[in-house]
Formats: sequence, structure tokens, C-alpha cells
Amino acid sequence: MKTQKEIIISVIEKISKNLINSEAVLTELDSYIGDGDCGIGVRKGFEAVIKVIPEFFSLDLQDILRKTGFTLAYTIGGTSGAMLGTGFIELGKGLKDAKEPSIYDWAEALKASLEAIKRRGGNTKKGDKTMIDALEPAVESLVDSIDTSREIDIAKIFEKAAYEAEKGSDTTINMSAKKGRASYLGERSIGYRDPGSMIITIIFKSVSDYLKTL
Amino acid sequence: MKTQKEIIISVIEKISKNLINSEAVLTELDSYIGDGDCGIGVRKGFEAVIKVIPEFFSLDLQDILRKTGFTLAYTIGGTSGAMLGTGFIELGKGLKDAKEPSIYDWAEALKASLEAIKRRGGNTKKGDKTMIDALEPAVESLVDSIDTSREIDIAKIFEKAAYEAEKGSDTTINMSAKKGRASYLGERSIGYRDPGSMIITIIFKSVSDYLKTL
Amino acid sequence: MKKIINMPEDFVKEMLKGLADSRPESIGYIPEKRIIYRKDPFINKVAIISGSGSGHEPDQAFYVGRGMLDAACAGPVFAAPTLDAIVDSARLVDKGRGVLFLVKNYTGDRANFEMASEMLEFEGGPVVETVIINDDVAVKDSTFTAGRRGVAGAVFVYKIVGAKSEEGTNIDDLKKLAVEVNDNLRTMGYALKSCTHPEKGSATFELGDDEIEIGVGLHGEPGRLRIKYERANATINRLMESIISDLPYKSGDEVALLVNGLGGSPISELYIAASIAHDILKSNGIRIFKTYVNNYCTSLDMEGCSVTLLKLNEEFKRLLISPADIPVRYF
Amino acid sequence: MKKIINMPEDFVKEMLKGLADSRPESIGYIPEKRIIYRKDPFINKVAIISGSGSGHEPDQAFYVGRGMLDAACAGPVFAAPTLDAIVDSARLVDKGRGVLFLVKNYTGDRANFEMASEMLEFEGGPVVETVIINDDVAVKDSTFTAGRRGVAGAVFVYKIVGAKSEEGTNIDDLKKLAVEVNDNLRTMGYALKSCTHPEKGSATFELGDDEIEIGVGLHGEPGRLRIKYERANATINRLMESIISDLPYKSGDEVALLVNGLGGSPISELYIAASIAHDILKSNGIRIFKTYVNNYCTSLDMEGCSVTLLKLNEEFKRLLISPADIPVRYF
Ligand SMILES: Nc1ncnc2c1ncn2[C@@H]1O[C@H](COP(=O)(O)OP(=O)(O)O)[C@@H](O)[C@H]1O
Ligand SMILES: Nc1ncnc2c1ncn2[C@@H]1O[C@H](COP(=O)(O)OP(=O)(O)O)[C@@H](O)[C@H]1O
Ligand SMILES: [Mg+2]
Ligand SMILES: [Mg+2]
Ligand SMILES: [Mg+2]
Ligand SMILES: [Mg+2]
Repeated sequence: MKTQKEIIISVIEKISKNLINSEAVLTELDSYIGDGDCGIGVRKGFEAVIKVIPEFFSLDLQDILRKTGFTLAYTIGGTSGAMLGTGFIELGKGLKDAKEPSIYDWAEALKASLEAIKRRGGNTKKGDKTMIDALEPAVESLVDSIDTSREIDIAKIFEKAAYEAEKGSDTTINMSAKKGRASYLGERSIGYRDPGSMIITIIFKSVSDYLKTL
Repeated sequence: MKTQKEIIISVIEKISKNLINSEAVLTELDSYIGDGDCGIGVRKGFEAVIKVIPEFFSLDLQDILRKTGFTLAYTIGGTSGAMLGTGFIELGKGLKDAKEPSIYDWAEALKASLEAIKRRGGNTKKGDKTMIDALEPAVESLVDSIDTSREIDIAKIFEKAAYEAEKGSDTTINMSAKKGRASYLGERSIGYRDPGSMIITIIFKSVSDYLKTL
Repeated sequence: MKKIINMPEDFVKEMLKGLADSRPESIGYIPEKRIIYRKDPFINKVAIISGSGSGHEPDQAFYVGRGMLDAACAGPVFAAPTLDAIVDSARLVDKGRGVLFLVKNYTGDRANFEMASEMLEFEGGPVVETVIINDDVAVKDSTFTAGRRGVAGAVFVYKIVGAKSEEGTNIDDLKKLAVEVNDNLRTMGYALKSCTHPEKGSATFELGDDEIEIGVGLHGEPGRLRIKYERANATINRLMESIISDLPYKSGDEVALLVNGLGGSPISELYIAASIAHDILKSNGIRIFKTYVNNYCTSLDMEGCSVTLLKLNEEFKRLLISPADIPVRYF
Repeated sequence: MKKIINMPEDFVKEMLKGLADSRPESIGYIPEKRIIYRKDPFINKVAIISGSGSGHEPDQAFYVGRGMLDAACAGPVFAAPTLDAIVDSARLVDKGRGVLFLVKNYTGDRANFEMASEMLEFEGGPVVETVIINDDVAVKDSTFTAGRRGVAGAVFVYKIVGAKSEEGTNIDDLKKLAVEVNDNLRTMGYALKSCTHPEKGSATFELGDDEIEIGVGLHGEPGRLRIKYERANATINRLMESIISDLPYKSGDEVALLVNGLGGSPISELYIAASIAHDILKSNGIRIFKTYVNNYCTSLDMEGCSVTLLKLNEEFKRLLISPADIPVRYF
């Protein structure tokens, strides 16, 4: 069986590749209601992550996540860099110093990470038309599954979370943006999907897809 | 017979009254191609001159003219104030200290006064669409009459000068302004009479009319 | 769009080059990171850094110098400076006494400065403290919003804290001072005309020919209300009422008054606003210690102005009027 | 028309009141005559006075103070100050050492200042000398025109002569100095957008959406040519070529560079122009002693800038950088 560290490294690689391949669609979405740099930023950020993966093998789980976060924040630039960076950093911090954290440790860390992103975004809430609209339902679904399931099937749990992320992302289409650059458009932002929510969907789908192969 | 000083005082009074009564037409002309303050300024200026006339009786000829000039410059404001003021001041200066200046002294002083106005205006020339277009022909006609006449009839000489002033003023209508505020309009100043040339015409007409009554 | 620029994407780079060219003796410039820093030897002091999107000049790059900022991080126009630039600037100007970030309350700026201080902590860099400036009374603070914005009043924070830092004061006391200045600071502005973003080439928001926006933010974010154009007396009165009642400033208080142009309004108009503000303050019994009128924190070529009051104490007064050797000046 | 004003006809009066309100300790104001004067005790010096139409702020009222002007006479917007105001201001600030008028070469200004000095002579007032400033290279001097205009370079004349006057220098030497500065001074500007006269309420001249006016005067008087909008590199090059070849400035010369905003362009853009000017000067081997970038002599809210070079000697350098305590400042 693979260690969590090995899994995490593979998952990060998978996420990175999928997001790099999504450059065009993210750029398109950001150009409707933002400044059109989201795709480029995300591609650059995850290319940089792939470059540092070799270093991951000498780090512990927590520092892999933090390193990923700092790398993203450093290279993406813009709001999505700060938000995604914060997410990974806080996830790493939230796992404390457990070598093989339990599923409950992960649930706590994910909740803390979500809260940190919301704080960093200036008290972002669901309905503001940001990545939170995808991330919050996904994290809630995860936590809920963990709390209520007798037998834990992480592949299933993540499949459900990814589904919730996508549903949440869909809801952003009819929202008028309250946070971020799209909020400058106000009502005119209605009718377009938030690019950040798409990033979150891709991240959860990548995890879910990977877990199915185990 | 009246002294020159008495005549000058009466002439100045006559000029003042006629120009005060021309406020409306000067305002109208200045509002087409300037800032519309020419009439008000001229009225105020010559009202002030009328107020100081009582002081004139204790002054000599030269200082009456200078005082008139300074009063105009002081109260009219704007370009016409400076030009008319200069004209009277230089006329006074030009007469030197002659008690009863000869007609030739007057011719010299008028020439000097014309030159001073042109200098003060920034080398104004005939054709620039300013008061010079009326003043220069009037002064030239005067000088010419004096130089060429055997017997001097000042009433006639001034009648001719006033006629030349008016003819000169008429020529400004088809000119494109090169000096003063109207020059900002360039070609668009064509079709309107220059208000300053109208002032000069009124001044020479006033003198001519007065001299006829002697 | 007509501007004094070359390629729009070089706007920030060329402007900062112009600054460094113009002040070679005192200003250093790192083009790749858009960092402007003090070159003259300064030792044994806490380093003061600010930063934000560009387009607010002279804020902040032009406030770098003895008695004010030690470095400024410039983002692209109206976009936060990047994390790496902030981290690098802190490492560059730290003299072992720590670094104080003075940050106007905009989400992107906060996020990047907060991340930078976490990263410096993670990597064992200099000690960092951060103070968030939020002087704009137009937007009410609440747990539902990103909070009040930081606007022109920020320059008083830089000035007072920068002056104090020259005295060798430690980072905790400087942080306390910055918070205290911010607590006594209130600003509100209005726009007569939107600004043109050099890269977008079009107005960043729309304002009708006879409309003004009251309580506008530094990038044209809406404020309290959009109304028909009215005389300056009426508008400055609105701003002053909102400001005075917010702290509130009371009869007998002594203040510094800042009338700040948004970039496209000439100083003649700013002084008309100052004249009105003086009359209002007098009629409220509020004493004016010193008046500052100019373009301090702009929004590109936006027309309009903001008014700031800072309630003073003796320490603030002393630090406010102490000299600062900064690149933006006349002689 | 939207501006930060009340009644358009009160524009000048209220702006000058704002100035006096903002600097009560140092600035006196006579509203009926629109005179701004130094209040602090100054003795045993020749008084330096300038004046012109309003709308060029900070020129000149905001340059009144120790080390620069002793009084400024403000006319209505874009119209010469009146004779009575000039006469009164001279009487007001004369300390028995005489009065030097520094006048930009515009017909109305010249006429009124010349008349004032004649009148003062006629009435036995203070001794007056006048120096005409004509730094604009856009319009060629000739006996057929009113000659080259006086534009932004004038501030260097005020600064250097004002500083020298503080040393107790006599009026003849000051006059000589002013002429010498003017002789080494050249300026040329361009406009991107016209300005709006507050009382007229409309643009003072028309410029197409894609046009710029090269060699524009301080009120939008036409200059050399009207061309299609182009990058700043190209336009600043045109200005610099005209300026450099006019004196001419030569390799090895040391100059002060002034990049002056016309009122509506933000300083970010002015610093882009400064960056370009620096590169051009360097490539010509001309050394830059000091760079001045800001709105020094404006045309209301006109967009654009002018560039000025002053060829320096040791005396000019010393006087240029000596401190001046003037109301327009940041801190
Ligand atoms: N306050 C916020 N909280 C959470 N996410 C946000 C916030 N503001 C913006 N975002 C996310 O950032 C995304 C845009 O990222 P990016 O293009 O990098 O930003 P920008 O170019 O505006 O700096 C948005 O689609 C949105 O999901
Ligand atoms: N350079 C000049 N030389 C002579 N006369 C001039 C000159 N410029 C303007 N004028 C005269 O001044 C008149 C306008 O006077 P006024 O309305 O007082 O001027 P403004 O309001 O422009 O200061 C013009 O009609 C013209 O005759
Ligand atoms: Mg974006
Ligand atoms: Mg961006
Ligand atoms: Mg007129
Ligand atoms: Mg007038």
C-alpha cells in the first residue's frame, strides 16, 4: 500500500497537469468578467509546482502542502494565487505534525483551510460568485460524509465532493459578483461562470479520478 | 478764444459721454469675437474720467492727458484699457512741456502715441484686426494733412481723420484676427467688426464734431 | 485613448524608471519586481514598507525616502503587488530591526501582504508586523463586507510612522502608533469623471455627463450614492458631514486637513474645496493645525477629490511636520 | 461642465481664499485685488513679483514665500491682472530696495506690467525693473509677432532670482541674473486634450480624438503642428529636438530638466516623459544636475506636458537647490 505522502505527491501532480491543460477555458471565463489572466497564472503556478515535485520526497506531508501553497502564491500572482496558495498552506498547517493523519484530521484541516481562504478573501461568503461557491459545498460534503459514514470509502467521498463542487460552480452562473474583480461589473457579471469555481471543480475531480485508480 | 487746455478738457468730456453711450454696441461686438467685456470696461473707464475732470483745471495739458490715460488703464482693465491708456499717456508725454503746443507738436505726439500702442500690443500691425486698423489711417491722415496743407483747418483735418478711422474700422470686418483675444478664433473671427476699431472711430468722430462747434 | 505613454503594458515599468532616473542619488529600483527603495544608508531602524496596485501616484513609490517609507511595492495598474516582490522588498530593506507593512484595506493587497509575512515567518526571514489602514467612511464596516477601504488618509500614516521610525523606535511601538493614527483618521471622496485604465483603454466605470459619484473608492468602486452634479459647496458639505459625524470630530478638536486630488482635477479646484472645508470646520469649532492640498493618492486621471481629517495629539503634530526627503516635491 | 467649483465667476476668488486659509501663517490675501503676498517679515531685499491670468496654478500665487516670490497678482482666468492690482502689490511689498517684475511674455501681461511701472514712476512709487520671460521655442521670435511666449520655464527664473534676492542683492544685479537665466532656458510642450474654461464652460480649443497639438501655448494657442496621436517616445523626441537645437544645448553641458504637467495628466505619465527625456539627454551627452517633475505651470485641466531645459552654471545650481518656503508642497 502507498503511504499518504506518496498519494499526496501523485495527487498534486495530477491536479497540476489537469489545471495546466485547462488554461484556455480559465482564460476565457476570466476574460468575460475579469482581466483574463486567470488561465496564464494558473498554468504558470502549476508548472512551477511540477518543477518542485522532486524536492517533495525529502519533505514531510505538511511541508509538501505548504511548499505547494507558497509556490502557487509566488508564481500565479493575482487573487487566485493568493487564495489557492492559502488553501494549500493552511491544509498543511491544519494537519499539525501527524505522520499518517486520520481521515478526521483531514476533515479538520480542510475546514480550517476553507475558513482561511474566506478570511483572506475579505470574509468571502457563498453567493459572492467566487471559488468559495464550489469549495464550501465540496468541503461540507466531505466533512458530512466522514461524520456520517460507518465505513469510509474515500474514493466515493471525493466523487461526491467533486459532484458538489461542480454543482456549486454551476450556481455561480446566475450570481452577481460581490467579491473580486468581477464585482466591479456588478449585475453585468450575471450569465458567466466564475473561473475560480472552475479551478476548484477541476481540483476535486482530479483527486476523485486518481483515488478511483488506487 | 479758448485755450488748448480748455478745448482738451471739453473734448475729453465729449469723448467720454459718447463712449459711455456706446456701451451696448461695444459689448455686442466683443461678445461675437471676444469675451464681451469691452463695453462695460469702456463705460466704467470713461465714467471714472468724468469724475476726475474737476481735477484737470489745476493740471497742465500734458498731465491732463496722462491722468486720463492712467485713469482709463486703471479702471477699464483688459486689453482696451491698456491700449487706450497708453495712447493718452504717450500723447501727454509726446507733447513735452509746451504750454500751447503747435499743430506740428501734436502731429509728432500722435505719431509717438500710435507707435507706443503698437509696441504695447506686441508689435501690432495694420491687418491684425485691432484698433490699430482704425487708428493708424486716422493718424496718418492727420499727419499728412498737416504736412501738406498750406492753411490749417483743424476741424476739416479731424473730419477727414474720423472718416479714415471709420473706413479702417470697416476693413476689420473681413479680417482674420492676429492679435488679442479674437485671434484665438482665427478664421472664425471673419465677418465681425473689431470693437476696438469702433472705439477709435467714436473718439475721432467726437473730436471732429466738437471742433465743428467752435 | 490618448496618454503620455508608450506601450500600455510598459506603463508601470517606465514610470518607475522615470522616478529612479530623476532621483539617482536617493532612489533604487528593481524593475523585475517593481520595487522602489531607499538607497541612502539607513541603519538601526525598523523598515517601513507599503504597496498596492499602481495608478495611485504619488502613492506610494514617490513617498520612499528618509522620514517616510523605506520601500514601496508597486503592482500592475489597480492590481495588488505580487507576493514575491513583497517578500523580496522586506528582505532588501530589513536592517535587523524588523519590517512594518502599512497596507490599505483592499482584498488583494491584504492577501498578498499577509501571505508574504507568513512566508517570511515560514522561511525565517525578518520579523514582520502589518497594520491595515481603513480610513474611508463611505463604506460602512461590517462582518459581511471586506470592511472599510483604505484611501488617501494612508499618507498621514506613512508620514507619522515613517518619521517616528527614524528615531529608532521598536516595531511594537511603531505598530501601536500606526493603529492609533488610523483610529483617528477619516476620509471620503467623490468623483466627477472616471479614469482610463492604460491597458484597458476605456473608462473603468461609467458616469453620466451630469452625474457625480459620492464616496467613490480608489478604483471607482461605488460608494454611497450617485447624484446629479451640484456645486462644490453642497458636495464638500456632504463629505464633511459624513467624516465629522463618523469619528466623531468634536468642537475643540485639533485636526490636520487633507484635500486630495484624484489625478485629473487641477489644484485650483482642490483649493476651492479646501476653502469650503475650512469654513465648515470653523463653523464646527474644529481647529485646523495644518492643511495639505495636492494630489497625494490618485486614481490615474480621475477627476474629483477626497477630504481627510486626522485628529491630532502633540506627538502626531510633531511627527507630521518633521521633514521628509521624498521624491515627490516641487523644489 | 463638471468641476469642483461653485459659481464659475467665483473661481479665482475662492481658490485664492483656499490658499490663504491653508497657509495663514505665511500668506496674505487681498481679495478685491487678487493679490497674494508674503506675510512673514522680510527686510532689506528687493521684492520679486510675478503675475498673469489665473488657471496656471500653482503658477504663480502658490510660489509666494521665502526664497521665491514676494507677491503674485492673479488675473481672471486666462486674462492679465489689472494695472491697479499690480501697482498696489508693488507698493505693498516694496521694502525700499525696489521691485522686480518677472513677467511671462503674453501681450496682456506685458502691457499691464509695463503700464504699472510707468505709473509708479509717474507717481514717485518704488523703483521698478521688469524682465520678460520667453522660454517657449515653439513660436519663433520675429519682429512680426509678439515674440516667443513665456511658459513653464518661468518657475526656474522665479526660483533662482527669488533665492538670490534673499541674499540682499541689488535690483540691477537681480535683473541681470533674471535675464541670464532666461537666456539659458528653453521649453516646448504638447497637448493631448484641451481645457475647459470655468466661465465659458466649453473647451478653449478643439482637438480631435486622435490628435495632439505640438508646441501648444499656455491657453491652447496653436504651436508648430497638429498631428495624429503617437507614442510618447516619438512626441517627447520632437520636443527635445526642438529644445536642444534651439539654444543649442551641447554635449558636456549640465542642465536642470523640468517635466511640467499641464493640469489634467497624472504624474505617473509625467514620469514616463521624464524617463524618455533622460534617455535622450544621455544619448546627447548632456548631464542632468537635477530633475523636476510635477504640475508647475498648468492650463486648467489640459492634458499634456512640457519639457524645459536650463543650462546651468555653479551660481544657478546653488540658487536652484536652496530651500524655498512656498505654499505648494506635499509635507
Ligand atoms: N474575495 C475572494 N475570495 C475568494 N475568491 C476570490 C475572491 N476574489 C476573487 N476570487 C477568485 O479569484 C478568481 C480570479 O482570479 P485571478 O484572475 O487570479 O484574479 P485577479 O486577476 O482579479 O487578481 C475569481 O474567479 C474568484 O473565484
Ligand atoms: N495686440 C493688440 N494691439 C492693439 N489692440 C489690441 C490688441 N489686442 C486687442 N486689442 C484691442 O482690444 C480690443 C478688446 O478689448 P477688451 O475687450 O478690453 O480686451 P480683452 O477683454 O480681450 O482683455 C480689441 O477689439 C482690439 O481692438
Ligand atoms: Mg484575473
Ligand atoms: Mg489579474
Ligand atoms: Mg474683451
Ligand atoms: Mg476681458
